[in-house]
Amino acid sequence: WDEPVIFELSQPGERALLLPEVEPAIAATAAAPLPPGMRRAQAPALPQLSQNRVLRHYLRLSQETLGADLNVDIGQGTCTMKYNPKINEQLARDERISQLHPLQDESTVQGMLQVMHEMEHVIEEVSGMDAVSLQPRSGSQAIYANIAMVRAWFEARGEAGQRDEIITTIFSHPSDAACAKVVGYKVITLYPDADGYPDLAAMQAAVGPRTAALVITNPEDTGIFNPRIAQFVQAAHDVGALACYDQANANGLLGITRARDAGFDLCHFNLHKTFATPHACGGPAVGACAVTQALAPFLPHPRIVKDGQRYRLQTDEKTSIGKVAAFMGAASIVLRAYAWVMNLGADGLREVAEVAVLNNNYVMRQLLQIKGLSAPYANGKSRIEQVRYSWRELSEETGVHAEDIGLRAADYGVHYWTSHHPYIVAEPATIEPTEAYSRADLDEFVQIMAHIADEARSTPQTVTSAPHRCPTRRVDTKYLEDPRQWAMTWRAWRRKLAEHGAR
Amino acid sequence: WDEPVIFELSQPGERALLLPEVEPAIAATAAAPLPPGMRRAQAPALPQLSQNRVLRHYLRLSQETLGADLNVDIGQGTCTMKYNPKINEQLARDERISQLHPLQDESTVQGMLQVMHEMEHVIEEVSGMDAVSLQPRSGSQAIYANIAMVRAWFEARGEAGQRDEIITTIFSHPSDAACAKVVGYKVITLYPDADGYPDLAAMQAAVGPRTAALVITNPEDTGIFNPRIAQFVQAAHDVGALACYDQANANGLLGITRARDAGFDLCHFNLHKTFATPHACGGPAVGACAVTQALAPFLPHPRIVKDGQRYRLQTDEKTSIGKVAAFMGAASIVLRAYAWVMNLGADGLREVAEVAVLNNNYVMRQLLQIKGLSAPYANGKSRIEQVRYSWRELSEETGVHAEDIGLRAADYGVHYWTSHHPYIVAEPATIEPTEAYSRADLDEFVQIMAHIADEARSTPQTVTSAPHRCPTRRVDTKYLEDPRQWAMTWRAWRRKLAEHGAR
Amino acid sequence: MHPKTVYPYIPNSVPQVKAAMLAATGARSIDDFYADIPAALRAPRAMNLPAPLLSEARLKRHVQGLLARNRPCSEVLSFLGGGCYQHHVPAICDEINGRSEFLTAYAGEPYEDHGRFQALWEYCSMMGELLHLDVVSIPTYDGLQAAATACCMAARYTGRQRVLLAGNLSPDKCSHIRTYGRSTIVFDSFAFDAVTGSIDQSALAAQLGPDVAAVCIDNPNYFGAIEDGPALARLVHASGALLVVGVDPGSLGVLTAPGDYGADIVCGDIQTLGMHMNYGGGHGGFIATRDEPALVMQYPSRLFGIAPTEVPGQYGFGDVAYQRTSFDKRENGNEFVGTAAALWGITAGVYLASMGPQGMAELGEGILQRVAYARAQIAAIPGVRLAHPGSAHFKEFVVDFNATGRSVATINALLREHAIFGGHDLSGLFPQLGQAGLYAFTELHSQADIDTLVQTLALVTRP
Amino acid sequence: MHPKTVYPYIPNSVPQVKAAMLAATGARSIDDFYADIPAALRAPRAMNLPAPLLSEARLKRHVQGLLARNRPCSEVLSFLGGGCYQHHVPAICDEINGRSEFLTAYAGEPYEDHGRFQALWEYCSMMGELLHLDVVSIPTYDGLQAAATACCMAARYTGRQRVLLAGNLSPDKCSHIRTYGRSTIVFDSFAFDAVTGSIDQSALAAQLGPDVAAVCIDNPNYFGAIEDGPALARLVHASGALLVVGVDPGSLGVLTAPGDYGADIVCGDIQTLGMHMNYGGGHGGFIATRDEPALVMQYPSRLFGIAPTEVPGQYGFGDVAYQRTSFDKRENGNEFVGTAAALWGITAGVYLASMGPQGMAELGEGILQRVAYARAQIAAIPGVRLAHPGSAHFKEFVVDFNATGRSVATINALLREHAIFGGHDLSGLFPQLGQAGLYAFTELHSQADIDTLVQTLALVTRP
Repeated sequence: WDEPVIFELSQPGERALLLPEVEPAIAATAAAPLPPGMRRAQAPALPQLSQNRVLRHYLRLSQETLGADLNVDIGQGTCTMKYNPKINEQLARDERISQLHPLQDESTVQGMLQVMHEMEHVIEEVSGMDAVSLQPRSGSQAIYANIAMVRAWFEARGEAGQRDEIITTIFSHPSDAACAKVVGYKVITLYPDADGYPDLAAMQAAVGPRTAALVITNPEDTGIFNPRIAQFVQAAHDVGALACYDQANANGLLGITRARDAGFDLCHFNLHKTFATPHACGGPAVGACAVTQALAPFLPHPRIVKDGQRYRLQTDEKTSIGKVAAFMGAASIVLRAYAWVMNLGADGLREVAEVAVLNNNYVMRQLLQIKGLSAPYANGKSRIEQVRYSWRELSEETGVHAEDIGLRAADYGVHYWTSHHPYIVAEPATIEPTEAYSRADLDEFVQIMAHIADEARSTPQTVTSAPHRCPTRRVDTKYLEDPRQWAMTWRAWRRKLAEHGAR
Repeated sequence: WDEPVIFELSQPGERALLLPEVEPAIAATAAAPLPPGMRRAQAPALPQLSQNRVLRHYLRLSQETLGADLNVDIGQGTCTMKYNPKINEQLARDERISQLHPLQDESTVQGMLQVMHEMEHVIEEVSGMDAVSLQPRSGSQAIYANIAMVRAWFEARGEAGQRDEIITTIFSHPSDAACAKVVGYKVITLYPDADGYPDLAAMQAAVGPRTAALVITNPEDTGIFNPRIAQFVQAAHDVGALACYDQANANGLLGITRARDAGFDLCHFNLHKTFATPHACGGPAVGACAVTQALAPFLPHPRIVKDGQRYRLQTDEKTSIGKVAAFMGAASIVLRAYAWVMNLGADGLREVAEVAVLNNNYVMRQLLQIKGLSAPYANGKSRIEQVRYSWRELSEETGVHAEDIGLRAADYGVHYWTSHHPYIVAEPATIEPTEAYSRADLDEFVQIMAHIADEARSTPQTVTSAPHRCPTRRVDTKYLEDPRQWAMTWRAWRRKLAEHGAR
Repeated sequence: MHPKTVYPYIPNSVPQVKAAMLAATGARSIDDFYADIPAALRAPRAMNLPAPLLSEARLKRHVQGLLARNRPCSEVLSFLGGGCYQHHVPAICDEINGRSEFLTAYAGEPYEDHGRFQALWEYCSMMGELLHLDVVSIPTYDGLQAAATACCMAARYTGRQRVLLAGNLSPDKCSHIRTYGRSTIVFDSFAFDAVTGSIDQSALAAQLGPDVAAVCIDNPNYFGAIEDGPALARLVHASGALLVVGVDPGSLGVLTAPGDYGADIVCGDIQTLGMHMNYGGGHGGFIATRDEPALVMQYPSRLFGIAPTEVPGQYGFGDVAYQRTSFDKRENGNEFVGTAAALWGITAGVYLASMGPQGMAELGEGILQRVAYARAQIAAIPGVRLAHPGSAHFKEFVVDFNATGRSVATINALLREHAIFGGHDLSGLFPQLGQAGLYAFTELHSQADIDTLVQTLALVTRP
Repeated sequence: MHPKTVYPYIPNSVPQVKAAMLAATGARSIDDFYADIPAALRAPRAMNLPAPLLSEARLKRHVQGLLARNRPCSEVLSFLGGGCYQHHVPAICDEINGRSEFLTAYAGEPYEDHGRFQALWEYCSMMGELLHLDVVSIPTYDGLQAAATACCMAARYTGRQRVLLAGNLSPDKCSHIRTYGRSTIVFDSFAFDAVTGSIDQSALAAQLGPDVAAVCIDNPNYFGAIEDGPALARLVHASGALLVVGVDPGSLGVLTAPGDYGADIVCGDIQTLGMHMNYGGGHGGFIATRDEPALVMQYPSRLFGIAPTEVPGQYGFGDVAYQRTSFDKRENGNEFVGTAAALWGITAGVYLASMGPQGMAELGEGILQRVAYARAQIAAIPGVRLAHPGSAHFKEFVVDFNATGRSVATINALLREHAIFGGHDLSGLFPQLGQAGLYAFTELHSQADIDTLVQTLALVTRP
């Protein structure tokens, strides 16, 4: 499709929807006058289209989007692209959840509260922790909530003033560092040791009386599990700090090892990763916070309490950090995750982990046979659920970059992303096969990578000028950086075109 | 996508669905033995796939299908491709209809019966007829049912033996003739007169004591309305025959003229055409039969009867032709049509007709400016809702056929079909814009046709070798005609490959 | 009147656009385009329809209000069968048949609609594996139509004019077959055995003769009993007739495919393969045969074939022997063809691909077992009997209430008060059975469900 | 234990495949891959979870059983609001956000995900028209987060550290803003006028000063009253602070866009633009400003831009000023960014494109009128009063039940018996209002619905 911008399709006068009529008795009622200047003078210049044309537009755009359902989507490493069962989608779109208002009386939402409460128990069981909140609307927001709880904990103990540092590692998710900053902490970042593992000596050197918490992903985004994680936690505890576990990469660990086992005080999971809810172009999502009993009084409110057979909402905990998101968070996402767990059970979750890890190590074995591709750090060791590879050698040999290869892969119906700033691993490509793909799927992906590596040597310009079979060719990126040219909206674009011919 | 045949994707052992467990007490129950040889020896050799892979396969196939929602679908003339509102789809998928069993007690399906009964009234109002059955599952089946009622009518009058002929016209739908044959009639086909209209003199010459009925489409598939239709009907009535109206092409006539006004005894509508239910790759569908009071006792049973505020099913009419389809037909299609009518009302239906006719005549005006394209018959006259064009001149000039142009159009994201046998109109293309497309959409279609006509002259091989941007290139059609090579299933294909190398 | 209403489904209902387009055509008014319609034929008045619900919001509320007057099987325990069944519909079946592309496609060519052709051809191919037959048609309307056409095909193929219908076919099916085929076929029926519910082979043998084109049976039959297919095939073939077997495809994971015991034409309904009941809107018919050209040429419906394309290694699809059809030959084609139930064919393909060999085997085996359990439990209720106690049944069986002194209508009304839809009342259709109900069981029924039924039946039939 | 279970969602759970793949990696067992996990960290026991419902059929039945314990707003008359609203959700909104492509896409590049980028950029563009502002962000989590981030943006932009929060903001929103921003911002709040429910301008003026980065208000406010935006903007700007306005986008067909009366940062929630309530799962936040580089550089969220490509005439899309973000700069970026509510952004785009200028105008006007009618009717009920009788309201208003002698909890319980969900109980959140409920009205409420509410309220408050 060569589908125009929707404003270009506008046909004056067309309507895609009509509104309910206002009955004469209502129309005849006099309203209080609006404050001066508060009545809009001109209708918004939205496009005017028939319903057929609106639908056609968005259907075409959907077909120009490479959803995980459509491809072997193992290239979005760290994102845990797994199969999002359609039955869960169907259930979550039932009116008996979609038409619930979050302020309904508890007696009218007992089923919903039960789902959420039971999902809290699932997270407790997976993590070994004691109490859970499903309110955060993403993994990052859960990290934020956890760190806000760390702050509240030290405030409650009167230590907030002394403890202003948080320690993390460079291969922990960027949000671990960024959220610490938002909550007011100074961020100390550790780099790998000579063997490629998180550096315990550096940790021990970094902790001290100013340390509020260790905030760490494990396995890190390289797929490497930190074997000394308990010592890292211990080092934090030794100075009176807390330890907070980013479990975004938990997919290979379900039923294998738990946050509690390594001594963590707080952790979080992304239901849209590990628990198979759809990524939805980037949300809605849920980040589940799990904490020990000691931290439970600091969880966001309201919390769900079960009294006998009835569920109710409780908001009277004075030490709670309060709200982190509207109402109870993304309840319909929780329902999907609940259905997924109920389908698999404990054995199934462990099978998820084991097959995800098997798939990852199988792919690693195959991919590393491609000349020019390597897996930096912890050489020769196995990985958990993903691997951050490097095309550095191929790039040095051919001038083709990791990004070019990713775009060329799109021509073959798969893709990977390379936004792994800062580029500690040069020319990165992070592959996370998860449990959702068959051996044939994995082989297909590997073959495409091998083929593109060949192209990089034989016809590098084919790769560097990719994509060739996507809806557009490469964009002129200076329009995305220059304030005189950037245009985040159609109105800005038209204005800039008129002002100085943006192109 | 270059998506393999699903059997090629099979991975032994994979499952896409698990079945409910059989409880031990059930498994322990002894069943009566099956008759000898009735237990299947080998499981069927179906493909074995994970759910993710099944979904991916069919999603890719869906993307390789040009649904009406995706294009300016005015090229499937006679098919009345209009907008199928998504709200109707949503309503028809509600469990309160999808989970109804057709043998439920009447007290538990009052809403469903009300919808069907009210839709019968809509058809009565649109046609002017007295009684309706929504049981047939398509237009053709409705034609069949109507002609079966004709037979039953004459049987009831003791005239069945004498009346063994049915008269139709060549531009009436093929099913008009074919269904007459199935019911046991000899078919007499009339051809147009010198002006291109159905030939009244031929009709008058054809009718006689052997005539059971006139079965006729109007406007015909050429878009030409037969202005002497009342005389055709009268000619039938004059010899004691019935007149049966195929209203597949009713879209331009809603609120304008009715079957009753021209004297017809029976007629039918396609809810999946005129009443905007989706075509669904070719069904499910509904053909609504409407008849006069005199014919009502012959309608299929059961019929819906309203007693006070209650609806019930009645099956005790002895003269009924009985069943023509399972249960009450495609109830969920009826619901969609009902919702469509309730949205538009009488004014809206008339607007549908008027705009459909305006669109058609607008497109005709534009298309006829393309050199080499003509609209045979009734030259210079307006058409109702569609036009059968001819590329004869262009074809003679360039050697490009109508079919080539249709396939080339697919490269530009639109299409038309050419299966209008027999080719009375040479190199045909039937365009039916309906009311569902905007002027801009229509202009786009016309431009594509003009462009391809230019290509036919400048680079004819581009057109004759089309399609170029579809999932496949042209197939070798001898594999579709030669019994040694044809393969309607994968098992036949593999067998023939093995037997004599089908390719 | 809403003279200025711009209709969301009618883009050019914008008055200014209409005027401009009229001007472009040179017409003065839209009425000009209707010049061929004489004044006498003009509708004498505007249509008298309910006031429109122009907003989607009000329309939705209105229709949902009507739907609220239904009580769906999902809210009760239902044991209704008799040709339409409540099975689990996998979510991906709904997902795929709800895709705009499949939902709104129609008659495109095998190029822009490659996916539609492939999906339907694959459906035929998977049905072929289930049926062990090489030729399967694109779906026709429903199982009734498939059977009617199968009889006609047999008559054309054999050149004979009599078709024998089993007495334990669905009465509705018999009704349609007779109306549909009687212009060229003489139909006779033969009795079933009152004790077993199965075909009385001697009654059949008495009717067979050199004028018989086909014998048409259902296996399992309308009462759910499993017929002795191999014996019937021998009997029928001995007279030179074809055996036409209607079969529930959901039984074929556990029962022998009819072609394997000699059926010449196999037909049936695909509603059970991933379609919701839809108050009868989920039906589609299939017809299958061996790949014998003389038989293939009798199909009226479309047949899709696979074929190489100009590109080596590439597959394409297309219509096989199109000249058989009424599309091509009008009244000289076989019967007629048109829109039928293609979307349900695609959906059945999704279902079969999802179930796989093991799923179909487990489905069939599980239903056999549940039926055996239900029969044992129901037979133990005082006063309640099995109509055909000695036979093996698949999915359904007849419960005989004559000894309870209550009518099926009464019993079913009482069951409804317990949120149970009892079996279909056969007292009108088969008077010889007296007060009897046809009870159906699928994989959806748990042991607890069956036990609930049994307890409630015991309660409502207690003297 | 189901040692041989092959899981439908786990293709390689087939034992033979697992074995073959293990062999290909050279490992002896899957445990080898966990070599880095010390024995001490291994989970001491299997997880204790409910027995799995392995079949989709049983899973569906179980979950539907839980859902049946809910009573959705679609089955009653609901007047709940307070930040989440029951509007009509057009069917095409559900259709588009249910498309597998959009539902399961994530972080692709602007090439293979061109459609995702275009759809989100168009969403921003249409919001820009509604808001009369040139810069709109990709959605953040919800309106609470949008407000919290807007305050932080204002602090960064101005270099000032105090932010004033209106006393008639949602208490939940205040809670989140404070927890989120308090490491760098000092928050103070200012009172609203008890008679009008609107901001007390003198109370605000008293707090303003050169250290104030921003004043954060909602307009309409939490009580549904329409604030005097232009006057507030003048007051705030006089102190050099930014005005941050939270707005219901559904009001902007009839109310002036905040940017047009001087708001510097406009934020809010898009739940009303085509999202079901989903028990609070339908929220998404928007943030919008003028196109001033210094302000743009304060956004933490992604911003998409349009750009030419190598092909003349072709548009493409991409991230604008990515180096602002934590993706690029970790703790040195603005706040943090990640998965939020993109699908709801796409859906809101579908909604706005479907409503068009006239639809949004009619939506706003119709709600204004219904609220006026409801206020007049409710005010006439003996003992029931309007808390803020003189103000103009949009969509919601506070009903004062103090004179009835009944608590809101009691009244709401009685209303539920009549299938009505009464307004949100404010007695805990705003003790100064006493027994008061926040009643919301949308385009879904017909006159008959409002009359039903009024009659029932009269009934349940009768002395």
